[in-house]
Order: sequence, then structure tokens, then C-alpha cells
Amino acid sequence: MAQITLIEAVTQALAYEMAHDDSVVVLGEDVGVNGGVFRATQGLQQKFGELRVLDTPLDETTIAGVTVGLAAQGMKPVAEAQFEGFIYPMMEQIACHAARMRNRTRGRITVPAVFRAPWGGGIHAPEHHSEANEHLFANIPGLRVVLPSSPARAYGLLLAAIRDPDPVVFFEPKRIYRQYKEEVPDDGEALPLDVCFVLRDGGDVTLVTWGAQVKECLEAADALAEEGIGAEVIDVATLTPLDFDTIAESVHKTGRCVIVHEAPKTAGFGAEIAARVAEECLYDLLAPVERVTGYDVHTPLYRLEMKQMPSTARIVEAAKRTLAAS
Amino acid sequence: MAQITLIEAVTQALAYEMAHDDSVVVLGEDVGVNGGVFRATQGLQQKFGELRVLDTPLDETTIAGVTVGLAAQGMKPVAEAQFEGFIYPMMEQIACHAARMRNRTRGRITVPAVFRAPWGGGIHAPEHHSEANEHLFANIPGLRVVLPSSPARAYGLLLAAIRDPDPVVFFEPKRIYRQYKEEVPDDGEALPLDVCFVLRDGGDVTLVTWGAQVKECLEAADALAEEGIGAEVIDVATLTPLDFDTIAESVHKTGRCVIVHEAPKTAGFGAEIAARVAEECLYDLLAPVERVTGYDVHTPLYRLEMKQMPSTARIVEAAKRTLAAS
Amino acid sequence: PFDAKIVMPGDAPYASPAIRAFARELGVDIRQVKGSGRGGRIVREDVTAYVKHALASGARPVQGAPA
Amino acid sequence: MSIAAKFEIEYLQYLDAEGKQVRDDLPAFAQDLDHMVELYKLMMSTRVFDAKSVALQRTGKLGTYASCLGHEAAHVGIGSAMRPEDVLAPSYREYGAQLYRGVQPREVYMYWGGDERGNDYRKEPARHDFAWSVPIATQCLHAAGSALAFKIRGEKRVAVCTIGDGGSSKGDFYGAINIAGAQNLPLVAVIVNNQWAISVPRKIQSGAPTLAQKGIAAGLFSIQVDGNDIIAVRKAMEDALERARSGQGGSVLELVTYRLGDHTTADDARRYRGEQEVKDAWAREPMKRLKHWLVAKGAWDEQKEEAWKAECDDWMDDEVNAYLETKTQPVTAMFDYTFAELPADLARQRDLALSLEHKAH
Amino acid sequence: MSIAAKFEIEYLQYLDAEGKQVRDDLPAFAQDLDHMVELYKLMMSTRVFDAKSVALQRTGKLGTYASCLGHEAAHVGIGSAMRPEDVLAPSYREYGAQLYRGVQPREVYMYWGGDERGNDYRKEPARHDFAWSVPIATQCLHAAGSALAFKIRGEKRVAVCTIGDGGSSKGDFYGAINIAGAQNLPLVAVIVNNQWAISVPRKIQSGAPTLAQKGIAAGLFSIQVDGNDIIAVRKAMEDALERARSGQGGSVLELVTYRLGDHTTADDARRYRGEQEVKDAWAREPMKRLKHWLVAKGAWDEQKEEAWKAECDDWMDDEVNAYLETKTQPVTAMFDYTFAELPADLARQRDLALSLEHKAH
Ligand SMILES: Cc1ncc(C[n+]2csc(CCOP(=O)(O)OP(=O)(O)O)c2C)c(N)n1
Ligand SMILES: Cc1ncc(C[n+]2csc(CCOP(=O)(O)OP(=O)(O)O)c2C)c(N)n1
Ligand SMILES: [Mg+2]
Ligand SMILES: [Mg+2]
Ligand SMILES: [Mg+2]
Repeated sequence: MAQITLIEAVTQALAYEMAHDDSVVVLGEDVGVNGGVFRATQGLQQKFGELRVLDTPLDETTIAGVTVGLAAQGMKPVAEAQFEGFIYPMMEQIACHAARMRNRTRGRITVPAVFRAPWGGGIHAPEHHSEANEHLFANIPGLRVVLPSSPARAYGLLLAAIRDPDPVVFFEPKRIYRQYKEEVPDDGEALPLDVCFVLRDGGDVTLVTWGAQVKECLEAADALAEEGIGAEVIDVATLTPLDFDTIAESVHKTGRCVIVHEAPKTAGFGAEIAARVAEECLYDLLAPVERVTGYDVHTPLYRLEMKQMPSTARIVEAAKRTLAAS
Repeated sequence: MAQITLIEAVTQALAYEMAHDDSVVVLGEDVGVNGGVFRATQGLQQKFGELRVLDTPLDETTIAGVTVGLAAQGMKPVAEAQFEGFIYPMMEQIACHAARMRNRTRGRITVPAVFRAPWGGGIHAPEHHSEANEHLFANIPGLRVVLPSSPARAYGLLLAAIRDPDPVVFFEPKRIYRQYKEEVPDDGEALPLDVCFVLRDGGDVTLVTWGAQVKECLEAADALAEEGIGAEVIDVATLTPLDFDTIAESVHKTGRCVIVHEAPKTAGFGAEIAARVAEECLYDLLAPVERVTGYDVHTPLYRLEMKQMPSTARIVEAAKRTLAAS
Repeated sequence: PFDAKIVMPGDAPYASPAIRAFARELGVDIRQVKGSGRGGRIVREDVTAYVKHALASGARPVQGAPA
Repeated sequence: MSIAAKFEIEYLQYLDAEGKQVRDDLPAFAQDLDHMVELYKLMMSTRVFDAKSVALQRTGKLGTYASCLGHEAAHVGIGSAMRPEDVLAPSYREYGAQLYRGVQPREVYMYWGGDERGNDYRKEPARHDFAWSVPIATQCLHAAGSALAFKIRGEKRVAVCTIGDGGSSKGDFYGAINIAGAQNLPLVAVIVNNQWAISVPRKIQSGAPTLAQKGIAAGLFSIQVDGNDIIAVRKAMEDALERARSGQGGSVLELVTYRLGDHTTADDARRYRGEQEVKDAWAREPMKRLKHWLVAKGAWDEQKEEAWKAECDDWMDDEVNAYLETKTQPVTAMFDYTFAELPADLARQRDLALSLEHKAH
Repeated sequence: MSIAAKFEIEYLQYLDAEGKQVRDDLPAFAQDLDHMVELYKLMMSTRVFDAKSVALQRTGKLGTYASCLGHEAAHVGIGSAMRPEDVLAPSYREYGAQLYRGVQPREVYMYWGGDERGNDYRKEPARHDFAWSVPIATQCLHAAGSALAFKIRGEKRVAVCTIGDGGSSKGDFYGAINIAGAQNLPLVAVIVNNQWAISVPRKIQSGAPTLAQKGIAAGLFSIQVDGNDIIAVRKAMEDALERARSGQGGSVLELVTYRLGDHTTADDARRYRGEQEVKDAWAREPMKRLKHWLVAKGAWDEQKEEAWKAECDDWMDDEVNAYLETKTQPVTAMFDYTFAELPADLARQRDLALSLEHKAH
């Protein structure tokens, strides 16, 4: 069993499901011979042919709409937006059709599609190649938003997304595409799409996060542990529909909640979690909720890029503030 | 001085500013001879000519991109999306260009544009004509989101939006387009874009809302008053950048916060307000924050449409729950 | 250096943050207060009653001067 | 001067406005007069159906409704040329095509009457067609995606989308024909050019002299058709379907017709177009010419016309009754089709909505 | 058969791959040999500049960079035909056009070097041009909007956008040419067809035999040009600009060229295209033919070539130094251009960021 990276886990999941289900097809820009600009679809066209791994013309609206059409005909398309910054032209098809077709037709037509996109900053890429815009899809009923943060979760959640009978927007944190390897058995085992992952237990403060920031949160937890503070780390991973119960349970235990995400603060998905805490866990709270997020500015070009992101130090400080507060 | 409706106030603001500033132009589908499907631009083409009131081809992407181009050349375009449900194809141009041009060019090119759209449900319209999707724009830095709820605020805020040197998404609650009239002097006086409006004072509970739901909140406040409960009603109106201070002041006073909006609950803009309360007003809170919102479903066709929206009764109940809690 | 006393998990008294803040202001250890609200929740009156009772009984409810 | 490429757009017409046959080479289907009578009858039932819908709206029994008055030849021509296994992705007023494929008037009424069940077409082949699509032009890509599915699976099926003159300005239309050309997809994209997009006239929608020529941009076969002449529409459709089915690629058809009614019942076309234009358009409308032609051939007469109209009326009365008798969906219906399985949070919201219902009663 | 419309796409070329003149009717500008030498020199400085950029990237002094190798005739042809008052909306590799209009190499370096100040072109006329546009094809609509502004204000200016073969598939391109046709806007849309969109070859990008014919969809004047022949490019641009300026409407130009390098420095083209194809393309590249032609006319020689190259090297060294000496912006720069005035909340975030900086130092 090989050790693989997150991006290799994506490829492995795609290859597994394509081999086991003829209706799975992959489409997007440069997904064919080139295997995707990040190599997520590496080798798939060679293995499954040009019909099932299709290089589309350069139009994200086309990709999204054709994906809806494929899915409506019983295929299970996995479409790629080359970067999350190019997903905007897909929004009408995702919001108005993919997420709605089941409801519109009372279940007659469904859209079991996956819309994949590399997500987030931190790789010194040009403009529009480094955004965190997952919240754009979080208020759309009928849609799942998934954002794995490890090779194993990428594999299991992508399998689940493809098999799910409803549309899934699947963001992949590109900063950690190749950050580390782990063993991911290619056993076709999917992970559930409706639970958060508790990555580390702790009794003093709950760190809630997703995507590349999971790493900083785990580091922050280590740093806090050295000072005797127990931080529980929750990887939300399946943002919507949200499994708030896991978060509530943790906050009930710790009384303190720090939410960490890369996207700008205002109306980011962290707001939803903070809101749920304020609604459902108020009597548990020993300190104000903290959000450690990107600032409300556009991701700067790469010189300043990392300064816009939540750092481990900022997370540690916020956690300590919650402890000092009560 | 005439009594006018909200939609007439929109027309009045457009006409005022077009008469006083040659660089203001209006564009969109059916905005010309027809005066817009809601008559928001009624009479403008006759008054200002076909060059300044332009019926565009039927493509929202075109409208948005051309608007960016016009603004970059020093015009002040006011573009219309015919309904909020058709604004999705504008998102790339709004998120990637309108909201970013100033930042991208270090201020060399700016986009002083307004993107108007009738917004929300409740008029028995077909599918995609009755959504509340303001939160889609709330996480985009460099953009203002404005949503007036009275004729006077529509007039003053639209003038401010047109004059503002940055792009503004301006949603108009169509359910109350013609709900009532009030005197709105055509004096060219703009309202500030960075303050919430306190519509009613009260010491027991704070109702925070915007758009058509302002009406239900005021009704709820009346009902609560009859039971001796003082509800303060805040119309957020200028959603982003958010004036949280006004809300914080009120919650400091009342200790209870009920947020009301039409959009689905999860990751709606109400989440941001609840989050800020949990972060900044925690020690003021006597009761959990409540959100009374649309359910996390697609706006149903018109038979069930009103059942998806927050009703006055639901607001009253929520307010009472906050009082019972403490 | 960080030196706050960590309130132990499960110690969270059943009171809203505002009431806990109120108790802190009065120097009341809210864990000593009995709640009369719904489900045993501590309300403002419970805190003031606790203070009155403590003063009346000559005890010292105040743990230290409020910060 | 060196020429890189040359193109011609044909204009196809068999019957002129008076019903005079302007070509001798009638296609096979048109030589079958019984069949032509069938088509005429469906055109008429479409028109009767449409008038009934408008009447329902005017009396408060229907919400906004988009009429198809004047489009009967275009729509029935499209629907009748398709095979059952093909797929139709319509916009919102192509009832003539849909009735042919099994959509029931009661379903149309339900849809415009604010009930999603109207989209749950019960009869094949309509049952595997797409539902009405309100966001303009988006359905063209659903057809392209369907065509791609057929190609991938090696099925000899064709996807057909319809789109208005206005809609042909939207990127989705272009994207659909472009990928059809690039991937040789079995797609037939039909532009129903009725001269108006709500209040925006054809001439400021595009600077192109024909809309058919938009197909040239994608390298597709492109043709302009008299959209009020059902023989021409049907023939152009049959040819395009055959080309697509046999792997020869997609087509763009422009059917030139006229929207005789308001855009929808929420619109008042007198605000933006002259009466004379509409009068002139009535002289070219599709029913009259086909009737003249059928009558001249001895295949139709006034008596048959009256009898069929009466039958249509009866049919529509039944449909209207079925519609009016349908109970509104329970409040839970708005939750139950959001996901295949109701997520936990949503189940709680559903319970809340249900409890509010019970309180209200 | 009745024909509704007919079209021809001309192919324009003056110099073949060997620099042989294939037409006698040289345009006026091309009869001015001094001017042609100027163009050649700018093509060469563009190439030297480009090689320097790639070298900077390879040595870690620049981020990802999109090379323009092979596009020199196309880009310089575009830039040199425009008047200062016109507006250019480029995508991301049209340096030849931009250098002509006053963009400085140091600005290009700053941009790809992760510093927004690279977009703040200091010199006119570049200063009133658009910045690089990464979201494909979106810039076409900015040009259309600019053209509309010129029309509204009655200014005799033209907006020019460039777009790739890949980008010409995107709805924005179609929307831009469509509104230009519908509103008779002074827009020149230039498709720089370099045969590749990253790894996607021209033939699966579109089924159309030429990309020029996309202009037919919008009713625009459309022409295909040898994009490696600067005389042809410049001539087609001049004509298109003149038509636009004089109110005769927009044009679509397809410049046929070849991307000799990788898509960007982050790409490895050997993954998806054969060596032979690239070799063949080198035989048609734009510098050689113009040089041959100029040398044959006695206007250029090896000595001049060497001298000019040396000058270019010096120039680029200066520019590189200026770039390398530029200090990174303070952390506050990411806040200060978000709005005209900093909103209160954002000011607090700015303070936070600043305090973290101070802590770090
Ligand atoms: C994306 C989008 N934008 C705007 C609308 C509003 N709208 C509905 S129909 C219509 C005009 C359509 O004209 P055309 O395409 O010619 O079709 P027709 O109605 O004439 O059949 C418009 C603008 C819409 N439904 N979708
Ligand atoms: C909307 C969008 N989608 C995808 C990309 C990623 N991308 C950058 S360049 C490129 C290919 C462009 O090809 P072409 O238009 O032919 O221009 P060229 O690079 O050849 O000049 C792609 C897919 C992007 N920048 N924007
Ligand atoms: Mg799935
Ligand atoms: Mg039309
Ligand atoms: Mg290219």
C-alpha cells in the first residue's frame, strides 16, 4: 500500500470509481492528455479513453451546463473548474439547475454531479488562482459543499461525492496538495458526507476549521498543549449540509470556540458556525466566539499573500484570549 | 411634494442623477421604451435618449462586463439585472473585476458602477423570480451591498450608490415596490452608505432585519408592544461594509437579538450578524440569538411561496423565546 | 505569559453570558448560585438574591474586588 | 485576394403566407395528407389550449403565463419531427412541441399555477424530456450535455433545444453550439425567432442579418426557415435530426416567426410595438396558410374544423377541471425534494414548518 | 433554393515564411522602411524582454510567467496600429503591444513578481489601458463597454481587445462581439490564435474551420490574417481601426500564429505536443521573415542586429535592476485599495495586520 499525497488521492478516487462505474466521466479544461494543471486527472484519459475524459472548450459555463445535461441523462460527471477563481461562470448552472433540478421536477430529473476545483491560496500563483470562496455555495439549498484536508479524507469524500445522488461542490486545498503523504488504501471505501471530523481531542477550547487551515490549527493545538491547554480540533470538511452536532458537543465540553478559515471574515462560512454557536450553545460559552480568518480584502498577489491568511500564531493568540476571558 | 412608492423612488433617484450628471447611464434588458418590467426606468429613455438608456442584448454577462468597461472609462453606469435570479451570470464580472479593479491597479482604474436588481419573493412570480440571494455578494471585498426598505431610503441610498466611487450591488425588495407611498422630496439628498437605520426604539429585544421583512418586523414590534415588550427594530439596509456598531449598541441595551431575513438560513447574511454578536456582544446576551429566516430550501412556486418566508407570528414567537430565556 | 485560571469543562454554570458577567462584577462565584429559571437556569434575580442572602447572613460572598 | 472560407445560409419555405405551395419537391411526410391533417389538428389544439390558459390567468386561476400564440407551426414542427427516444430541452413556451411529446395541458396549468408537480410529466416520451427552463439559454447546455451522453454511450439519439431570438445572445447558447461543433455532438439547436425578447426588438439583439448564421461561428450546419410554415420547419428538423443521428454533427435552425401575443400575461406589448406590425404579422400566421393548403387539397373543411375545435374545447375543459381539482401540496413538499435524503437540520426545519401549519389550522 | 445570406472570410498575407513578398500592393506604412525597421526592433526587444523574464523566473526572481515567444508580429502589429487615444484590453501575454504603448518591462516583472504595482502603468497611453486580465475573455466586455462609452460621448476612439483561440470559446467573447454588432460599437476584437489553450489544441476548441468566422455570428467584418506577418497584421488592424473610428462598426480579426514556448513557466508543453510540430512552427516564426525582407531591401544587416540586441540587453538589465530594487509593499497595501475610503471595520483589521507586523519584527 503506497503512501500518497492529497492530489494523488484525488486521482486514485477518480480512477477507482471510473473503473467500477461506467457512468462516471471527467470533463474540464486540460483534464485529458495533460492530466490537469495539477495532475489530478493524470493518466485517466490513457486508461479510460477520450470519451470518458474530455477536454472541453474554454468556457466554464459550458462545462457546468454540459455537466448538468450529462447528469440528467444518468451519467455521473465529475467536472473540473481549473481554479476556484474561475468557478463564477458556473454559478448559474449550479445554483439554478444542478441544485434545483430534483426539486423542480419533484424528483423526476436529478443531477448526481461533482464540481471539483483546486481551492485557496499559498502557492505563489497569479491573481484569481488563490481564493477561498466556499461560502458562495453554502447558502444554496440542494447542494453539498465538501472540502477535504488530508489524502485519506480526499479519497473517501470524493468517492462519496461521486456516488451521492445530489450535486456536490468539491474544493481541494491546493496549498496542501503535496504537503505530505499518508497511506490511503485503494479500497473504494467512501466516507460519510454528513459528519465533521474530530482530529484531536481537547477539553479547553474548540478549534473549528477546514481546508488547508487544518494544518495551522493542529500546529496551534500542539503549541497550546505545551502550555497545558487542551485544544479540540474539528475539521468541518463537509460544510453543507452542516453537521453542527459534533461542533455543539465539543463546545459544550470546552465552552470556548475559535473558528479558523482562509476566506475573508465577513459573511464567510465561519459566520454560520459562530451563529449556530450563539443560537444553540450560548449557555455553554465561557468566552466570546473568535474568528481567525482572512481579512476582508482581495487575496494579494504573492508577495503579501501569506500575510492575508490566518497564521498559527494568530490562532494560538485567539485561543488564549478565549481562555483569558473566562 | 408627491407621495411615491418605493419603485417610483428608484425612478426618481435615477432621473435626478441623470439630469445632474451626464456620466450616469442606465443599461439592461427592457429598460428602454418599456421602462423595465417593473417600470423602474419608466420615462428615462424618452427623457435622456437611447444612448443613455440602453436596451442591451439578452446576456447578463454582457451587461455586467460592459458596465465595468463603461465605469472604467469614467461613466457611472447603473446596470439592471431583470430579477435577482438572473444575476448569477454577472458574478464573475462583479467579483473578479468590478470589486477588484481599484485594488488590482492600485487605484489607477476604478469601477463606480451600480448593479440593480429587483429582489425577493412574494409577488406570485414564476421560478427564479423570487429569490433572496444578497449573501452571495456579502463576502466579496471591495463591494457594497445595499437593500432599501422604504421609498425614502430607496431614493437616498440609490443616489448614494450612484455617487459612490466603488461598485454597489443594489437590491430592491419587489414585494414592497408598491406597498405604500410616502413623501420623498426630490432634493438630491443622498443617505449615508455606512449606517444602519434604527426604525423603532425598544429596550427589551433587538430585531435586526432588511428588505421586505422590515414590514413584518415592525408589525411584530407592534404586537410585542401590546404585551408590554419593547422591540427595537434595525433595518440594516447597507449590508456591507456593515455598520455593526449600531447593532451592538442596541444589543447592549436589550440583551436579546432576533435576526430576520428571507434568504435560507444556512450561511445567509444573518449568520454574519449573529457571529458578530457572539464575538462582540457576548456578555450582553441574556438569551441565545435567534434567526428567523427562510428555510434551507428553494423558494417554492407561488402556491407555497409565502410559507417559506418568515412571518410576523414567527418573529413574535422568537422574540418571546428570547425573553422567556432570561 | 499566559496565566488565566481555566474554568474546567463541565463547570459552566447554566446562565447566560450576561448573567455570568453580572455575577463576576459583583464578585459572586456563580457556581454557588441556585437557578430559578426554566430548567434551573440562573437569572439575574438569582444572583441579586444570592448577594442579599449572603449579606444578610453575614457571609462574604465577594471573593475579591471586581477587576 | 485569398479566401479562407465561404458560407451560405439557405432560406427554406414551402408554403407562402396564403398557403400557396412555392416548391414542387414536397417532402415525403407532406405528401401524406392524413398526417398533415394530424399536424393541423395539433396546431389547433395548441391554440385552443393557449387561449384557455390566458383565460385562466385572466380569471385569477393561473399565475403569469407565457403564451405561444403564433408559434404553432414552429413548435409542432419541432415536436413532430423528433423521435420518442430523442430529448427536448425547451425554454418556456414550446407547448406545441411538448403536447406532441405527451405533456398534458393540466401539467402546464399546474406549472404556471404555482405547483412544481407540473414539471413531473407523467407520459413518455415527455417524461424523459427536460422541464421548462426559465433562466434564458441555460437549457441549450443541458441539451449539449445530453447529446454528449448519447455520444459517450453510443446511442442513436438526438438532443434538441429551443431558444428565442433574445436567448441566442446569451453565452450559454454559444457555448452549447460551440461544444457541439468541437465534439461533433448530436445537437439540434433551434432558434425560434419571434422578433421580440419582451420589449427588445430583433434588430438591437444582434447585428447579424440572420440568426441562423450564428451556427457558422461553431462550424455547424445552419439554415433559416419560415417558422410559420410547418412543412418547412418539419423538413428542416427532419434533416437536422437525421444528420445528427447519423454522426454528421449538429445544426442551428432559425425559425422565423412572430410573437402575436404579449410576452407573458404580465406584459403589455402595446407599450413598445405598433399595431400595424402585429396586424401584418397576423397575415403571415401559421394556421391560416396550412388550412388553405389542406382545404385546396380537399383534406379539410369548415365542418371538420368546427368539430375538431369542439373536441379540443372538451379536452381542455377536462384538463382544466383536473387542474382545478388538484389540491395544493402540503407544506412539507418544499423540503422533500431538496436532497435525495433529508439532512438532519433540514428535517428539523421541516418539523417546524409542519408545526406552524398545525397551529394555523 | 433561396439564399438568405452569403459570407466570405479573406486570408491576408504579405510576407510568406521565407520573407518573400506575396503581394504587390504594400500598404503605405510598409513602404516606409525606417518604420518597418522600427517595428522589427520592437519585435526584437520584445523577444529579448521575454527571454529575460523566463530567465528571471527560472532563477526564482519571478513567479509564474506567460511567455510571448512567437507572438511578436501579432502583438507589435496590434500595438503599432492603434492611436494613443485608443484603449487596449489585453489578456496576459501581449507584451509586444503593451511595450509599444508605454508599459515598462519593470512593470511586467512586478506584476508576475507578485506586486500589484505592476498594474499601475506609469506612462501614457498605457496608463489609460486596462491591466492584464486573468479570467479568460472577460476583458472583451471591458473593451465593448469602453467602446460604448466612446459612442455615448461621441469620441473618435476605438477599443481593442485581444483574446486567445481558447478564450474565443467563452461566452464573454461572444457577448462582446454581439453587443458591438447590435450597437455598432467601435470595437476591434483580435483573436490571437496560437493553436493552443494550455494543452487543448485548436481543433477541439471549435469545429469552425476558421476562428475569424465567429465574427459572422455578430454581423461583424471578419478576416483571417497571417499572424506571423507583421505587415498583414498591421494592415488588417489599421483597416479595422479606421472602420471603427469612422462609425462603420466593429471587426473580428483572427491572427494565425503559434505559441513557441510553454503556456507559462508552470507548464511543460512536451506533455501534450510533439517536437515536430514545434519545429515546423519555428520555420514560420515572425522575426526571421521580416528580417529577410528587410535585409533584402538593404534596410537591415547583421551588424545592426547585434548592436540592437546589445541595446536591448542593456535596457532589460536596467529594467531588471529597477525591479529587483523595488521594496515589497507594506502589509497595509492590501487594505488601502479595497475601497476609496477605508470602512471602519476594515480599518480595525488593518490595524491588527499592522500590529502583527510589528510583533514579527
Ligand atoms: C437569464 C435570464 N435573464 C432574463 C430573463 C427574463 N426574461 C424572460 S423571457 C425574456 C425574453 C426572452 O426573449 P426570447 O429569447 O426572444 O424568447 P421569447 O420570449 O421571445 O420566446 C427575458 C429577458 C430570464 N428569464 N433569464
Ligand atoms: C475563466 C478562466 N478559466 C480558466 C483559466 C485558466 N487558463 C489560463 S490561460 C488558459 C488557456 C488560454 O488559452 P488561449 O485563450 O488560447 O490563450 P493563450 O494562453 O494561448 O494566449 C486557461 C485555461 C483562466 N485564466 N480563466
Ligand atoms: Mg454524486
Ligand atoms: Mg423572442
Ligand atoms: Mg491559445
